[in-house]
Amino acid sequence: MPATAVAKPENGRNKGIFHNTAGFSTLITVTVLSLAWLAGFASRLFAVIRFESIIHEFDPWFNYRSTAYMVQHGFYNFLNWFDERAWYPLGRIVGGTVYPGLMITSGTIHWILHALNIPIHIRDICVFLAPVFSGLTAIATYLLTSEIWSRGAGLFAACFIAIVPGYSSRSVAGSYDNEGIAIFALQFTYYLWLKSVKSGSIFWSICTALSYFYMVSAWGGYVFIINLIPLHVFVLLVMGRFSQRLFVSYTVFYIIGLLLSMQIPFVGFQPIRTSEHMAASGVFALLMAVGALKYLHSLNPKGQWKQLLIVGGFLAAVAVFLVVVLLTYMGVIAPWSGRFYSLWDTAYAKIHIPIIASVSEHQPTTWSSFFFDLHVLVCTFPVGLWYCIKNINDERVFVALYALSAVYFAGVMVRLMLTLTPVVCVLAGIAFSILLDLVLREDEMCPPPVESEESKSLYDKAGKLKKRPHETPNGASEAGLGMNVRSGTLIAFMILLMLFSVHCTWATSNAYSSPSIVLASYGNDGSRRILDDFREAYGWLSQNTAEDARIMSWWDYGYQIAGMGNRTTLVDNNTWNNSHIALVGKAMASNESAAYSIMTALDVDYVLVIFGGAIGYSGDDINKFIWMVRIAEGEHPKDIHEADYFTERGEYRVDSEASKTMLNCLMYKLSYYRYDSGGSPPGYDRTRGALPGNRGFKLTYLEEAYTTEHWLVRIYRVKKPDEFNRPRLPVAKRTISTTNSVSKKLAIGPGTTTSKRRKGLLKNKPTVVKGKKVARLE
Amino acid sequence: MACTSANVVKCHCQKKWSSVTMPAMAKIQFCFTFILFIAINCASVNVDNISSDVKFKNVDRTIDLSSQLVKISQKITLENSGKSPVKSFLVAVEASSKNNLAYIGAKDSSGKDLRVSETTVKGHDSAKFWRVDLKDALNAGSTVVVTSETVFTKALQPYPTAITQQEDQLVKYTGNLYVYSPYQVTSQKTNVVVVTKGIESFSKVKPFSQQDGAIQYGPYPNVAPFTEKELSVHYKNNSPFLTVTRIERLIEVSHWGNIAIEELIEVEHTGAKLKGPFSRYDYQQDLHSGPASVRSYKTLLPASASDVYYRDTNGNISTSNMKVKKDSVELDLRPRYPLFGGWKTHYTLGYNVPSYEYLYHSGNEYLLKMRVIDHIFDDMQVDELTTKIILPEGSVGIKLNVPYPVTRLADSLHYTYLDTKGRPVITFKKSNVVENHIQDFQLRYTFPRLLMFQEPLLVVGFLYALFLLVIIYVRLDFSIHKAEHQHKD
Amino acid sequence: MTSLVSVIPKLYQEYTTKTPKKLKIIDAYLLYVFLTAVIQFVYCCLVGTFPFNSFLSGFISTVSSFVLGVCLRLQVNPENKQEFQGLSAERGFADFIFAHLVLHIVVVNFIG
Amino acid sequence: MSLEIESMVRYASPINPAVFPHLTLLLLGIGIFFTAWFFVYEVTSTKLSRDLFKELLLSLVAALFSGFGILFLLLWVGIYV
Repeated sequence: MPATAVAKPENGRNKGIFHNTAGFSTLITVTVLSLAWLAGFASRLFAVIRFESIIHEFDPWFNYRSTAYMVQHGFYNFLNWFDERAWYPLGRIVGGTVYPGLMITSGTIHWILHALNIPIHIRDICVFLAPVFSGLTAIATYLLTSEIWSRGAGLFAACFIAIVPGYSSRSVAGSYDNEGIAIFALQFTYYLWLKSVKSGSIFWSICTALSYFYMVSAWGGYVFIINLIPLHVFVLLVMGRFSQRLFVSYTVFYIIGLLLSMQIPFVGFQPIRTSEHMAASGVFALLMAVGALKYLHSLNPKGQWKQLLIVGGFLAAVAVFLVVVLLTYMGVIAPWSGRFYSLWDTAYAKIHIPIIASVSEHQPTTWSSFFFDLHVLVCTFPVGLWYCIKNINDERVFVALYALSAVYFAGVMVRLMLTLTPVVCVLAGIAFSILLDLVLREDEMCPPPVESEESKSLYDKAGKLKKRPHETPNGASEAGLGMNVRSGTLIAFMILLMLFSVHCTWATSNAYSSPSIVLASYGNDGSRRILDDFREAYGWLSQNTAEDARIMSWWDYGYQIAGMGNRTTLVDNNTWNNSHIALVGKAMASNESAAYSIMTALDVDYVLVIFGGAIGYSGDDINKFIWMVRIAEGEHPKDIHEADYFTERGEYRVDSEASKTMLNCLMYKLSYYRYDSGGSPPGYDRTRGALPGNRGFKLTYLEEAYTTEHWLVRIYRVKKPDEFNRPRLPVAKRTISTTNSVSKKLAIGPGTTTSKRRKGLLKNKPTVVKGKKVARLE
Repeated sequence: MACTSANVVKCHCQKKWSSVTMPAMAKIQFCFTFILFIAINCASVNVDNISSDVKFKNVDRTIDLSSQLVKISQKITLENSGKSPVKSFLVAVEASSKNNLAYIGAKDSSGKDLRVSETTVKGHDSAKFWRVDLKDALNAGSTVVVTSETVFTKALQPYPTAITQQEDQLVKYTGNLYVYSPYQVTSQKTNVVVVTKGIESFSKVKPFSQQDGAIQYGPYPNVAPFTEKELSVHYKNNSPFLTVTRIERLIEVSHWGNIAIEELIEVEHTGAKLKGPFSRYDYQQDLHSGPASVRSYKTLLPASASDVYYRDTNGNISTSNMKVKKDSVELDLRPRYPLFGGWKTHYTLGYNVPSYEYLYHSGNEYLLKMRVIDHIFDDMQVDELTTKIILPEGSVGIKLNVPYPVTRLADSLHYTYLDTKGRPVITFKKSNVVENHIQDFQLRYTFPRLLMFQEPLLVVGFLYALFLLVIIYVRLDFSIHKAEHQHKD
Repeated sequence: MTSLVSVIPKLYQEYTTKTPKKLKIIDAYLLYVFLTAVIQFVYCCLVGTFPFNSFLSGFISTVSSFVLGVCLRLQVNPENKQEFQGLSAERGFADFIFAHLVLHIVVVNFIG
Repeated sequence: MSLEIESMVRYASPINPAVFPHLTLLLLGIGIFFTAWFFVYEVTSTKLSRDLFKELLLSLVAALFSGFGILFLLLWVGIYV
């Protein structure tokens, strides 16, 4: 197989010894790819097997809900969908604020299957979409790598991408999110781009633009493409590698892609209005200028064109730059958005936009997570990169740029690990292919002079060591690897690959395959218990509250309440309105009566809080509470002060030493209201390892409506004004109990919270198998 | 059927199975709105007279109020005081409770079912009458013992209508102190069974006696026909007041040896409503907290049931246990949350049974014999039942026999895997269903066995078409290349 | 700078003599498209860009027509045969048609 | 008229459900083998060496085995068609 694989790039040499070689190599390619697809698909099914076919996490619930809406009401109604169930009382124009690619994809699949009388529920399509697309990603990666290097490298890359945890983290069954299909679109766009650069054909450029269009419709990460491709062109220009093929492919791609991308309602006029997209148009203008000058040059090669060329190019660049700056200054072009700034300056978000900083996905990546997500690939991909740079051509410039930029972005934000993974797979595939090439070379080449080396292994007749570094016939200097060395290396690398696949399976299974709405705990005897509190609560909401009841909760749970509980929410995971979120945060952080006035102003009927104290679930609202306070303080600095919620020594605690404000705020009261179960002593909070400081209090304005079996979700009903005019409890009774608290202090600083609680692990006995990207907000 | 007969009540009216010829398949599309009533014994058809010869010599009545249903069984000693033999007699239900009546049946002394049919009597329009046909005509002067059984739903009113979490549920029963009968009743006794000790109040008409959990009235001598006197009992009843507001039972027959059954069930707690907050703390404190709430209930499935699933729109409901017993599979279903008064839940329960349990054949003639409804929980009451039977594609000549009157809806078509023209679906509806309605229907149809090959051949044809496409593509591809080469040169 | 001025007539001469007729037709087309774009731009500067998407779609469609025309010219140009291996003039033209098809479908959708 | 229930026999599947897995694996295995053979033949043979009859035969065999294999696969996983 490697033999046929390496035979390919040396164009024309692949007319092998056998007439059938092409056929069998095709067969092998197809087999390997389908096996990769199968392996990728199978390794993403842990969650389905362990739990069930269910939508995971938070955002997927929204995607699922809108897909179901689209399937039910049709595409046009979906585009015009005004969702009054979200962001009460504002509502949300869903059609104009989503990337519809995901919904359209699964809606189309659903439509086709139903046209064929295959009655698969839309939920199952949504659940299995990402694993199926991982197979397509593998194929796209194969194609991309074959364009860059060789088919053998392509197969390696396809196998890597199929199982690598960095990608399967976002594409396990049930994680129905944009990234699942976007990575495929990304890889496929790059493949088509390289193809068009290679051939200079308008057709391939148009295909690139169409694929780019799909990407735009699927994920906000399309900005990466529209910056990387111009960068590629620019670098090629600087390297003096301008060609008319490049001109054709880029200009056609850019202009058609620009037009197509503006078809997505959510993107709108952004491609011509925001700075993120300006680099592309600048390069477009530059390329036009260079093309024109080259043409003039070709008319009269003898003239003094050199100066003209330089002067003209320089003037064009300056002009474009000035125009962009001017337009930005005039406000025609929007400056970079906050999220974009945080890419350059990691501290930016922390200072200016707590809501971005609060999402754990937006934290800088740690070294361990590089290794965790990529394992051996992280070590081998520099090798591939090195070979690519060593044997540079147009395509390899691209992959090098891709690798470098992706590495940078992945370092900035955990979430962008996802864009790094494909290129790492590509380059690692190249590295492994080169390695195997070195080790297994001799078989099919015409026997080269045998560089002797007595082979000690008896059963191998191949003592010849043909050293043939790839594509560099004269660069081969390290000839003469011994048989032992060779087989040793081979075995070592096979073991490495094996370890890699074991690690991938392990990581996918343990870290990324938790639905996070169903938790599992293990008893002492190894028996598994399922904690289904979230669905219990959402099921209760959907059946036993009024149709139009409005539920207030922290924004993390907005999509789930809308998706499973089918009720109106105030805020949800589409965090577009910071002040509304801050208002909810303020309500949670105020005392009961102040909160009540906010809640009546917002027509709240029920309040939902997550409380993990009884089972030691750490991703609960008390742990996220400090972010609520921060976000609320950002909007209402007069009423909320972060410092009030810490003890005098600056600790964040819930026991008797906690600050008064903390002990009397709504979130605290709702979490600990009549909480007396959980370990010993009764009322002990297992998550924070403390005995709550304020106990035995009564609620005036709310009443407990429902609490789930393990206390995880607590729902309170907001009383109507005529309901609470009862004699209040005498103040004497509302003492704050200061019983012996053995609480360890929870040193909670903004930095540590995230990394500490990103895994929503249950602290004590019942360990929950959960993904680490679960808790969005600390 | 031996293994599943535990709950099957022998059809007491087998002879009057109505049979309806199914319209030809071609017509189905045109008659979507066509609704066929199968009420053979419609009230308008039968008019009876009250015979003055018949007398109830003695009636022993038991009113069972221990569950959410009111089950009244009357042991009637019938006497023919006239001259000529009597073939049938009437039983009546008073106007106040006739709408609550779910089931009525009669048995003779040896336990055989007697034929019961609805009828009317001139001059008594408000009450409802049933005619019970005796097996053998009753000769003049002789007596016979007949047991009639009636079940009423929603006859128990929670009083007070709303209670807090910790309170017991009190209900009130209002009925007739005397046997409501079109005939003179010489002697009668009534035994009210409530099981609980907590009787708040009850009508006191002498002679009566109260023992724990039961009240005896009577004997009352010589009560005239159609006498009504209020009997009310106010007592504690914490038995589950669960109503299945809607159930859709889907039976899908496959000739590859399987019958798949899926039930979509909506349940509501129709007892006293929950007033005030729900406290998990109190609920967890002791098991007797929330006495009126329902934590779980048992559903019995046929013994051969396999691949059972229990889910709702949000996915599996993980809190359930399955016990395989000798004659049934017992499911301990726990809704996601305990059901308090006024709380609702819904779920889907599905399972497979092998075809040899319920499907019979002779050549191409098939007969499906299954239950109209199956057990959901003990003393269940179902507001609305829809049963759908999906037959294999290509079934014709469909005839349905049901054990009691149902409303048959228009037939439709169902499309699923590998279907071309759709599978026939037979749908019928019935409201106010109780356990006594767990009886078998029979469905006859003709299905040519060769049609079983249609599905695999469809797949084969599809694959073959794909291969043919490849064959053509390979040739086509070549020609295009060639053409291009020619152009180039 | 003076050399620049002197060079222009020379360029013109080169162009008229060296360029094949086929390419001249394309050049004429390009000029026409270019002028249309300029007119559109001037018009919108004078009148305003009120239906912005209509203006954009009109302007971008002319720009893309121009770009596609240039690309076609590059591919058809026999001097560039080396650059575009495996791309015949016919293929180039077919691609050109295809691109226009895509372009105009999108433009019609966008013009609203 | 129609037959009474006593004169009818219980209807069981023509093929024992217990052998569905085996049948699936066997038939699909053969089917895949022929499919692979067919495709290899398509790719490797040139215009001259191609034999339409052989192609048709191969594809027919492949389609037959795969088709029935898929049917039993469906039955095995519980989709009773």
